[in-house]
Amino acid sequence: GGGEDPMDTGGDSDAGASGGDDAGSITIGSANFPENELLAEIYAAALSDAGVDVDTQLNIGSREAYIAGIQDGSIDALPEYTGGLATYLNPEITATSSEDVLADLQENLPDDLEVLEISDAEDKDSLVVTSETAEELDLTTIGDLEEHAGDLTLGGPPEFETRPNGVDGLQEVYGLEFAGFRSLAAGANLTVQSLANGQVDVANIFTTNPAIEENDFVVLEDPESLFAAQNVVPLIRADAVNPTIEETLNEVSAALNTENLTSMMVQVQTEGQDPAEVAREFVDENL
Amino acid sequence: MISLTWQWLVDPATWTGPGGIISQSITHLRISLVALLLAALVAVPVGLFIGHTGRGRWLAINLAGAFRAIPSLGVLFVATLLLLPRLSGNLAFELPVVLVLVLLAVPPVLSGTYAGVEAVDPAARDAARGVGMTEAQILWQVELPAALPLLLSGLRSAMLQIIATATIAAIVGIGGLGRYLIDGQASRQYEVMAGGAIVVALLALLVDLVMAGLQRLVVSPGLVVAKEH
Amino acid sequence: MIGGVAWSTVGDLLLRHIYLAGVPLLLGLLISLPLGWLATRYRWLAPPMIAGTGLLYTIPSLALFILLPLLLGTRVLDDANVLVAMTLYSVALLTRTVADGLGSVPGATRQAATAMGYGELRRTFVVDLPLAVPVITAGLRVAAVSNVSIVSVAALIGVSQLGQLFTEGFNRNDMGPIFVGIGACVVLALVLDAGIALLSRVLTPWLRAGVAR
Amino acid sequence: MIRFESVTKRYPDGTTAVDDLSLEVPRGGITVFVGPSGCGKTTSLRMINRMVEPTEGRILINDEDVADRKPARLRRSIGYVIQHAGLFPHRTVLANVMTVPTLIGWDKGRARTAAMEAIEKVGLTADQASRYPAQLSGGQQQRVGVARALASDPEVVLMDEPFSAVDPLVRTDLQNEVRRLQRELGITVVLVTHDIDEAISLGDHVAVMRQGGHLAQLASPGELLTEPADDFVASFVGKDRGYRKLGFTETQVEADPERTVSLGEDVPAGRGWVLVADEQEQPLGWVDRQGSGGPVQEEELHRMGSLAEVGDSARVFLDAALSAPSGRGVVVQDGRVVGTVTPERVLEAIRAQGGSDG
Amino acid sequence: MIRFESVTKRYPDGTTAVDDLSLEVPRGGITVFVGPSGCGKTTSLRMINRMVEPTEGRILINDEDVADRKPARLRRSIGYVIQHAGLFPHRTVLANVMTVPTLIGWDKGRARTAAMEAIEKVGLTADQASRYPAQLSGGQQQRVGVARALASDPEVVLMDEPFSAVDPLVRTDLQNEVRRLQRELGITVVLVTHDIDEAISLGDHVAVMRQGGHLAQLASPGELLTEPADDFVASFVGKDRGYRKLGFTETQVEADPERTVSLGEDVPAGRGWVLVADEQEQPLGWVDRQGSGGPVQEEELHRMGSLAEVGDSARVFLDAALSAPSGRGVVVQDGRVVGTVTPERVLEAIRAQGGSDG
Ligand SMILES: Nc1ncnc2c1ncn2[C@@H]1O[C@H](COP(=O)(O)OP(=O)(O)OP(=O)(O)O)[C@@H](O)[C@H]1O
Ligand SMILES: Nc1ncnc2c1ncn2[C@@H]1O[C@H](COP(=O)(O)OP(=O)(O)OP(=O)(O)O)[C@@H](O)[C@H]1O
Ligand SMILES: [Mg+2]
Ligand SMILES: [Mg+2]
Repeated sequence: GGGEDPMDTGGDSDAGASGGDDAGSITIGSANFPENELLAEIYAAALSDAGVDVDTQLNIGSREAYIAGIQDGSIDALPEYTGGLATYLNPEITATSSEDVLADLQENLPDDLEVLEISDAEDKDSLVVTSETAEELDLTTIGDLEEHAGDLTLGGPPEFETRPNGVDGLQEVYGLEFAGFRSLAAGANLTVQSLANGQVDVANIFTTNPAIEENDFVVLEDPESLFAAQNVVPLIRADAVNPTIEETLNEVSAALNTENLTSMMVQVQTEGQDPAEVAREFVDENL
Repeated sequence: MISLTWQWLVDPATWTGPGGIISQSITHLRISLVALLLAALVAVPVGLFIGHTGRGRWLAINLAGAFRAIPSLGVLFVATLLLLPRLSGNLAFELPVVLVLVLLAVPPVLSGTYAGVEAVDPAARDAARGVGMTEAQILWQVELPAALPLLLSGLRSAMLQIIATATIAAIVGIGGLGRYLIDGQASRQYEVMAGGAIVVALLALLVDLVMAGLQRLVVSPGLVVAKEH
Repeated sequence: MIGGVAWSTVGDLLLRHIYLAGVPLLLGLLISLPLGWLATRYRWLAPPMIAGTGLLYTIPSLALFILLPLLLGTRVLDDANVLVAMTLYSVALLTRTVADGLGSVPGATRQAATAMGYGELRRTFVVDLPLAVPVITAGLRVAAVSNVSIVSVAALIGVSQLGQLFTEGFNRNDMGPIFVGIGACVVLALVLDAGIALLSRVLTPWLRAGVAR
Repeated sequence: MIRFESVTKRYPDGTTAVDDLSLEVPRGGITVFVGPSGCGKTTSLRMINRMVEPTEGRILINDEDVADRKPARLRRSIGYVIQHAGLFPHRTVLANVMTVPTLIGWDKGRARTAAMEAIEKVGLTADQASRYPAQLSGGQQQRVGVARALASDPEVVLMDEPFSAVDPLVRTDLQNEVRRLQRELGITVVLVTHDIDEAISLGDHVAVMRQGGHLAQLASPGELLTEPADDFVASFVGKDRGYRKLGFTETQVEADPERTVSLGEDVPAGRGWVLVADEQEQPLGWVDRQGSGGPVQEEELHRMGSLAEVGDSARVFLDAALSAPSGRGVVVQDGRVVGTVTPERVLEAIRAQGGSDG
Repeated sequence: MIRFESVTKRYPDGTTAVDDLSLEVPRGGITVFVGPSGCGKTTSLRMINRMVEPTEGRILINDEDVADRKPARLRRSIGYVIQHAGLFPHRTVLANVMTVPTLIGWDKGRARTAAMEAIEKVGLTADQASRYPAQLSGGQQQRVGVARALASDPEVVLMDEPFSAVDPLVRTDLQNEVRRLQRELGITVVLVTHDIDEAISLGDHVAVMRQGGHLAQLASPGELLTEPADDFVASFVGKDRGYRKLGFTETQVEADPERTVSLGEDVPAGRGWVLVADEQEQPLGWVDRQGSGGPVQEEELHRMGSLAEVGDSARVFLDAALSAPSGRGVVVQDGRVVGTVTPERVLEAIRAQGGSDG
């Protein structure tokens, strides 16, 4: 593979145990949206402070892509979300609370993968509309969309269309059938922009996305808990774990919560700061 | 995986319906043709001018090179960021895509055109002037028809690139065969991706065949014979 | 910092970009040379070969990047996927170029070489190839420039290089990194282009020797 | 009819291609510009139809300054033929020839008729008219070039090395064709060549030019051979000029009667060379009856030398005499033997004509 | 020395380019294959060095079948020159000429020396040796082509229309050069041309071929002109053959003494044409003293006809006589006037030599 590549030092499946260096080495990956990237940077900064040899491979893509990546050894760890991962592993899942979700997740996790401790920070899938739409159609919960869905276009990442708790789930749980789904592959920002500009009427956006506040979007409540709990949790390949890594990542999880995550996201997305720097600042202050 | 891909391809449901291959191909072709047309509108006159006057050849070569160097993905993102808030509806997505494709198509069309005009036998050009044709008549009656083979092969190679690249339209949420690549990737349905890639390649070949046929129709047989000799 | 991106980041990504675009270019050339030679040597081989390699070019890059691991058994994020895909594109462009280049050698020169007593292989190396340099390097320039552009698509599958600045910038709603990425790509492409042009000049002193007095 | 008045052409790069050239191309006939490569022939020719604009001086056609006419219109009124013909590869032969008639606004039917006429004039068939140039041989293409120049009945036709790219045999054909057409149509042909033989055999007037577009001599071919104006012309017209000028010397050579014998006839030894002819008195060859006699066998026949036809130039007569194995050139009229001439007899006739001013 | 034995060449497309050709190219001298376009000359030539393989028959060089030798080796032992020289544009002149010496494994020093010698032999300078072909004129390039063929001292050199792409003046130069080199080196040259004049003026032996690679006649040029084997050869050697064959007729023409006058000398009327010479007895021209007398003025001089040098062929003598305004051809030796000849005197001499078998 990339053995001849001077820049590709990580990624080997035995990376975690290599080099005689106690702290070991690790390749941190991330999904292709800014928050996950930020979290990955936080992991990376913390681990590197702990003396681990860290490599990053960010913006990999959707869950489907990076899970394959972690399993084949392209990356060793990345920030995950309990609900999403659990649903991915077990589409039949019914649990929605943080504990139940975690339990289900751990049950279905393949042997070669582990999750470490979960953090309080939560970033759930949600359906949002503009405040104008909410007002006009008198929307507060997802269920309120039922009579209007036929006139509305739903927008979100392509995988939302096929996931069990995506378009299908909306139909099953809330009986919604939208006029169309616009698959917006180029990251969450495109979805936000499309909603703001009216190219879509309802959008699938993560709850921590600062754009929600900025644009005065309305997050529709999810009374039926279609979208499961989504606590941030480090996903790591079993053979990449060592005590230093585990301890450090658990510390990170302890320090994270939804508020500080959201405010960091404001820094990154609204103020345009470099995610790596925001992460560094966070690690310096909290760990 | 090959058999899965095959199954996907032969499943009638894959082809029909609003998200089916047929309707996506039509979208794909529509965007591609618009882009090709716009590129031709820009590049052909410029190419003709350069070929006819011999002026600006250096500029054209380097401009074409610089155009080729512009990464499509970056342009797509910039254009989307710029245009999305300013336009409404589908146009907000389609315009950036078309822009990218036009940029992609300009270099081959431009160089095909001026190379075609430049390759016109100097004796024929001299004779045209010598029998009393005006500059415009030389351009339209001699240089353009004689440049057609190279001009059209420039258009053809531009079209091949456009069709392959138009798949990125799916990234910003419009239809076309790129859907199968993007959605297939997102949902790990690799057979959909592979099938989509095959369909794109086939479409490109089909369009090339059609254009080759067109080329036959519009290029004077005299030039074909001349090339064979 | 430039456009909100650290210089060092740009530097790292640029190096990766050069690696991912450059190595396949060289590999592609190495593969195209014998292919192009075969296409000129055996006339009947030329049409299927040119058409076949041309077909490669119609496969969308994104699809190739993602599907190759399945075909090659490589890891999803392996650079090898991009390297192989880009090599295929380079071969697609260069086979025709090499064939054209070898075909551009004047018949009289080729005949003269044979008549002097050159064997076929030797003639190919000492007469045909040097004379094909201008055409081959012209194709190489196009391939280099396109490679630089196409490689950036690999950002969509998380292989880092300058294209990563596009996705990052886009996600942050920030055109700074995108412009930095485009700028770096264009500069890199033009530098490669100029480099190959220069190489071509160095390799073909006879073309600049001026004409008869 | 076409007059160059102190014409100078300097190209932008400083080359003076033509320097203060004054000459007059007479109306009718073929005027040939000849000279070494780069001497400015093409430049001079192209100034006539304003393909090149003179730096100084002026050119008049029928006393009208060409500079006063619109270039495109001027060119449409002048035929133009170049080396390799410069045909339009995407148009059929007919369409090529119709170019000028169409440009000057003739309706399609008339243009077509004129073009077909021109095509026939240059010896091509209607079948060939519908082909594309690439489907014709080089010589045929050159004919199309000539037809294209003639289609609209121009008074003046310019030709720039029209025959230099074709086979020597085809070239001779084409030269004859052009000469015939010129005579038939009474047009004025200005032709450029660097081949002095072509100039002499084709031109009614030959303008020998030297480097820098200087006119060295403008004269008839005969005059050129007899009285070259200077060393340059003398060396340019080259070797054999004494002999070649005989080509322009008309002679009334009186042929000596010659008794012919027929095949199978018994001819005794001692008669020397005997001319054999058939019943129609058409010459068959010579037979040697010096040492041995007997009936004339076909196998014994020596090939004829070249034949002279009554009315031919002194050159042909002398050659007939020199090439005959008997030393007696055979003179024919309508293919029948009239008699023979010895070289001496030819020389006498030349002298009598004052051909060598002796 | 080179023998074609019933050689036939059919190309894959069915064209029979050469049909049952048997002929022998004698050792030494220049043998010219001449014939109309497409008659199979090039094919015949290229079978000698196996650039083309015969379909039937065999070709022997020094009684050895070329088919028994490895093509590449065979070719290295035979020089080869083609139209446009076919030089390697990417190599300097020196490197071009060093090609064969290097191929046959000579060490660099030796190859270089041999190449420089060959370059000098063809009349190029050391300065030109370091240039690229594109920096030379067409004629110079053709010289390099010849040098390249000669560099390794081959016994046999094949030339395919080597001069047809160059200027007529340069062509004459090159022809002389090749003739000189052949004489000097004693090599066997086989040369292909479609120009019968070139064949006749250059060849020691001329093989006239007709369509389909049939040998029409193989003879010396003089023989060809005197006794063409058939109508085809007769028409191919063309007009003026009586005159041209005089070029192969050596003569001892006795010049009549001629009194020369010098410029300024007073010559009375009635003396007719008077030859004017300078103090070194070098001829200046003719002056007409028929009707009027007086001192000879430079302006009155009529140009000389062509000059004959003692030892020249009858052709030159006759031309001198025919081209002189006086009817008396000037004969010189080392540039000085020896006397003059009348055409009659030349004819007498020819007869005396039996030049026309009369
Ligand atoms: N467009 C031009 N720019 C500069 N110099 C030119 C141009 N055209 C011709 N010349 C030069 O002018 C001189 C005369 O050229 P011209 O073509 O008239 O010669 P020519 O007698 O026709 O020669 P040839 O027999 O080779 O055709 C040459 O020295 C030539 O190099
Ligand atoms: N490679 C080939 N394949 C098929 N036919 C050929 C080939 N080469 C030559 N011929 C044909 O063989 C015949 C003889 O060709 P060749 O080249 O020997 O003629 P040539 O006498 O040299 O003519 P030229 O004077 O035009 O050079 C021609 O009819 C020609 O078309
Ligand atoms: Mg000219
Ligand atoms: Mg030939």
